[in-house]
Amino acid sequence: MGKPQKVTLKEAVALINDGDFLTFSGFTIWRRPMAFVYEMVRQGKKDLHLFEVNGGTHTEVLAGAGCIKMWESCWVGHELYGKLGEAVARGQIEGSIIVEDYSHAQCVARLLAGAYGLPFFPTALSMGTDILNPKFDNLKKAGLRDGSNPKIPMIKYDIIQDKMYNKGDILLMPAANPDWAIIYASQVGDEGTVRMFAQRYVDMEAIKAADKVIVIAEEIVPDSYLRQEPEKNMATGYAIDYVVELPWSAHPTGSQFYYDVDADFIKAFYTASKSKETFDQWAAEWIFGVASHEEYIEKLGVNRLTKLKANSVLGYSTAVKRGTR
Amino acid sequence: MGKPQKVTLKEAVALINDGDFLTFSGFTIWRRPMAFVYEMVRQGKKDLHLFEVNGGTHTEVLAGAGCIKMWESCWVGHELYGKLGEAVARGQIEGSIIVEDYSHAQCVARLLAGAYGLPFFPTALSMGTDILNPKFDNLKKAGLRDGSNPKIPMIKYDIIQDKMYNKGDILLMPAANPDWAIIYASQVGDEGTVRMFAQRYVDMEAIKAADKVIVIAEEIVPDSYLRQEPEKNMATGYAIDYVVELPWSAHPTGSQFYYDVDADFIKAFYTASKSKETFDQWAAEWIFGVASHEEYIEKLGVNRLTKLKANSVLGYSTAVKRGTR
Amino acid sequence: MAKNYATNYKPVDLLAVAAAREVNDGDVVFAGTGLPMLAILLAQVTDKPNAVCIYEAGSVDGRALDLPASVGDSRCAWQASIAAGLTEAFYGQLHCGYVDLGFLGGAEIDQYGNVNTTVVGDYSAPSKRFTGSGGNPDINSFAKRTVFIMVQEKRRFKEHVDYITSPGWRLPKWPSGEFVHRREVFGKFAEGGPTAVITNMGVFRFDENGVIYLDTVHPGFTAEQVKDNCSFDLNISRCKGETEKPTEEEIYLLYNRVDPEGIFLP
Amino acid sequence: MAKNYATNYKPVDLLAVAAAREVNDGDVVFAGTGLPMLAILLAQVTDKPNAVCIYEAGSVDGRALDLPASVGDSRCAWQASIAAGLTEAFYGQLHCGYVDLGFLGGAEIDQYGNVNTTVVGDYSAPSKRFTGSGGNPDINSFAKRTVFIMVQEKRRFKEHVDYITSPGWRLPKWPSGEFVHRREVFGKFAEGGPTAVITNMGVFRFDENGVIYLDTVHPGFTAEQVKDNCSFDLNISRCKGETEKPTEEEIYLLYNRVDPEGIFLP
Repeated sequence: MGKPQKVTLKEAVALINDGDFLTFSGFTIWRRPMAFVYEMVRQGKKDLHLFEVNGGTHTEVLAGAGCIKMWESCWVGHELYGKLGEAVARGQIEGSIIVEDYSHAQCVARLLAGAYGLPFFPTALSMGTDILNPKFDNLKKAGLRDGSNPKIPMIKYDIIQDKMYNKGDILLMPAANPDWAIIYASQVGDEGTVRMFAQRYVDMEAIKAADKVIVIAEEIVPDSYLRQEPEKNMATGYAIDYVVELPWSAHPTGSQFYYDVDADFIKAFYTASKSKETFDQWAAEWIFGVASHEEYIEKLGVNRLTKLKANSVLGYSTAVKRGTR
Repeated sequence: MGKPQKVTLKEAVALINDGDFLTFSGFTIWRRPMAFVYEMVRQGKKDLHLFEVNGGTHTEVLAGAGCIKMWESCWVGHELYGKLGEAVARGQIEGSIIVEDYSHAQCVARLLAGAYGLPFFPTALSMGTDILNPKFDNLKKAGLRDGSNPKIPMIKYDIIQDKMYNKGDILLMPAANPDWAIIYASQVGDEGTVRMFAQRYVDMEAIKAADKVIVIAEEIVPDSYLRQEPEKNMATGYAIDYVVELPWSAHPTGSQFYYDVDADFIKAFYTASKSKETFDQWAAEWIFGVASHEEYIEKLGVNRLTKLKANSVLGYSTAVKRGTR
Repeated sequence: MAKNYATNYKPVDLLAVAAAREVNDGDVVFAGTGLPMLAILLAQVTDKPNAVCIYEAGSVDGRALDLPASVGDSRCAWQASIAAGLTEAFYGQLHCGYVDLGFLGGAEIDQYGNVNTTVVGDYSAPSKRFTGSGGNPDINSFAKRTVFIMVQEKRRFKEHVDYITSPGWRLPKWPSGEFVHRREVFGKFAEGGPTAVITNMGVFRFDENGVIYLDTVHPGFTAEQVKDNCSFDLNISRCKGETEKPTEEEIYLLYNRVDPEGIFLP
Repeated sequence: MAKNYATNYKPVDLLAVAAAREVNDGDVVFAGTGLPMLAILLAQVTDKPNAVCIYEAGSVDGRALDLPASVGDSRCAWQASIAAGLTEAFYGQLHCGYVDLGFLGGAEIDQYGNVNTTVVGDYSAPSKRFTGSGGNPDINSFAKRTVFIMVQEKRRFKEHVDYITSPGWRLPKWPSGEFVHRREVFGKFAEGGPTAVITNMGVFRFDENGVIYLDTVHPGFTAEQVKDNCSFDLNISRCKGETEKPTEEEIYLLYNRVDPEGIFLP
């Protein structure tokens, strides 16, 4: 299957077609491939179909820029720095985004099924909720469960009885197998071995579930170094198709042991995201106002980034003021 | 749920009742809780029901000593040091052991279902084989699938059609939730955090799937040390019920970074295992001929054990002669 | 020894302290960001040193030096027993049955403990979209006990929530949608459910029929005032008095050990 | 450049070399203990440097300094890209669809490539029990190609194997047990199947109907001799000549780089 190909950010983003089905690495406001997301907006991608175990700041950038047509997930927001996903909410209310709600663990079940090559994964979590209300199946209402799109399951979920131990009803959640996983990774080896620091989230599952994988790495390091502790790695080179080396590419989300979340940046974005007009102003400055990721980080400036830099022992910044005291 | 209780080997083994349903850590001839198995034979446990993702030398010790009534698994042998599981084979042929065959990955599916609290796990592996032949369902033939034993699923497997993506038939494998997981661990923290070296096998799944867990640790170390790299750990203290600290307790199987497989010992055991008479002679010497694990390792002697000791960088012995050259 | 109760504290302090008191020593607690995190951390530094915390991003029993701002924060992994991912948190821990207590929030709740964190209005044409379910219904499905921490408002304590995000005691059983007792939905898979709701006005529990009632009322409020802040007819007949106040020590620990930076506390 | 063929080699050497030639550069190979391991390692040190090996105990792309004696051996994890467990190997790699080639052994085989590693005789009252399936049928289910390495004996190449442990090209579809083509059993889940069988006498492949035929015969044997060592009527009409001999370099690497300790080689 071979080793990943090194490409530039612009080349990598150019591989994505309008209408493609995508998923991303990270968790809420952590380890999101932000540089890639900005470049997708710059390149004007549209009609994207996202499956996300959870959403975050990157989702809101894409939603605000009008790139998303379908969003299957369970949550979007900016944690402490912006409680709601305003742009997704606007899209759902206006009808420009088809939202399909699952629970968080049901989303994990879907991605895990995809990662393991299974058509579904069983779960007894979040039964008895309106997530399962047949009237609320938005993809079905849009006529998209007829089997014509091989990436959309013909049923939102199934319920079967446990015949093994007679424990009762249990759900089967359909696999999610996106066309692309767009992964921000802490370290990628020169042969493609992938390592993330701190919690693993569902990055490994996203890599396996997708047909093609693009990794944006904070650093490319010798594979032989990563292979000294193979139990810490989460994917091997043949699981990755393209690699871009791009420092600070998760900003403003955090990357453990590299830099902390840029809370002020996200708060400002959240405020801007509350209307189309203010979003567009923000995008004019931070996405279209810079031609490249290099210009973006130059605009942020050395002092801002230095303050975010993680303490090398703790893995997070001790310089940022986080609370009110 | 609390932290594990420290007990002696004899106390730990005394917790097991005749007829209990057990699984073990390790893989073929690696990281097997041999000291525990020997002590079970000494204490005369019988009618044991085993679920094993794969069997090994420990299985053969229990089978030879007449401790096993039911064995659900996919493989038993001693790798290069004894090709067949002679005692299990004898038990199956004579009818003293009910053997229920699955494939290796089907066994993983069963344990993983158990670990995740699921009644079954889907798999498309090993369809179309005689493993699924209804005539060969030995537990059913023995009348044991009537639901009266809550640890025996009412069906050996199920086949359902994929309604999500129309990929065809797929198997559902019933969960395995043994009464006990008997785990040999490389290191256990003083609060019960468990770490294994090199490959993880299915030890984590065994710990989660079982109702109660006994860990025999090569070493007890400070939890704070193991917590410096939590991504390397596989279980937390509340998942473990009892801990025994017992060096060399996996002998003659190998424990990566502590000691290598004692090939000569296993070869001699394998030869002995070929008949009831020679097995009994071997057991008279190596199980009943020693009163304790301490006597057993004393009998092995310092030089034998020193030769098996792992090189601290490589993780295996460079002193043992392994091949013919 | 008589407890030294605080004379000066904020409503949020009482919420955190009342929630911390729901923890039993040795509990495995699955907590979300914010007040739930303060509650479990306060419990650990007071009299439940053996309580253990799981966060859904994948860390188990972390011992953060600095308060995490989110469950995905690397601070959660400091001195953790395990740092894995969501599959481990939701399936290896929660679905596996290890979790004793879930600490959750919610935007709306009904008298059966059904919680909404998804939309206001008709789901097909909502007037407002919240963040979505997150792990709220998952944790509430399998934790042996669940405690919700919420703001008390008439529009939030509703006869019927607009969308059942998180399962209470009486629920639709799909595909029919017939309302049944929770046990008919979860069969032998899970036995838990909402056990308490803590607001800025009182502590609520659920009776034998899974109906909410007022258990204690916070100092400074009356049971009737709480009832007035519910859209449904709240049972206040079982109210056993005033919620125990925070102690000076609890307030001290909350502001000096748990959240000295003022991340969730004012 | 003309190849420098070895003039002196043992039957087992040819088996390992012939098997190594089944590997394509870049293949992800799932291999068992013994000859399969020698074959993939020899392929890597000759002309398939980008072939990658998975072992079922959980290591991916290990670069053992010393030949592992088993797939559970810690030697497998040396400089591996991933060292996880069986769930990763079987579900995260194999069922996920990454595996190009499976290298397996077997005790008995039939003309459709069904392999038995379980029992001799009637399963309900066997005369001999082998080790059991292990991962053999799993790897053979999902690998895009499977190569079996076996001993050639009349009693091992059978019309019908006593027990179908590992799935060939015509198989029982359960629950009915009707014999059908492999694709009717595996649907859209997997498209592979046995592609070659390598014995001490020849190399076999499978025709359009999934029936085995002799592809090449090893030096020193005739096609008729191979046929005589099968219980079924072996198709030798497609035999295209002699199996390519090992080169001096291959033999050198096999004995000096792959298995210098003589673990699997004599």
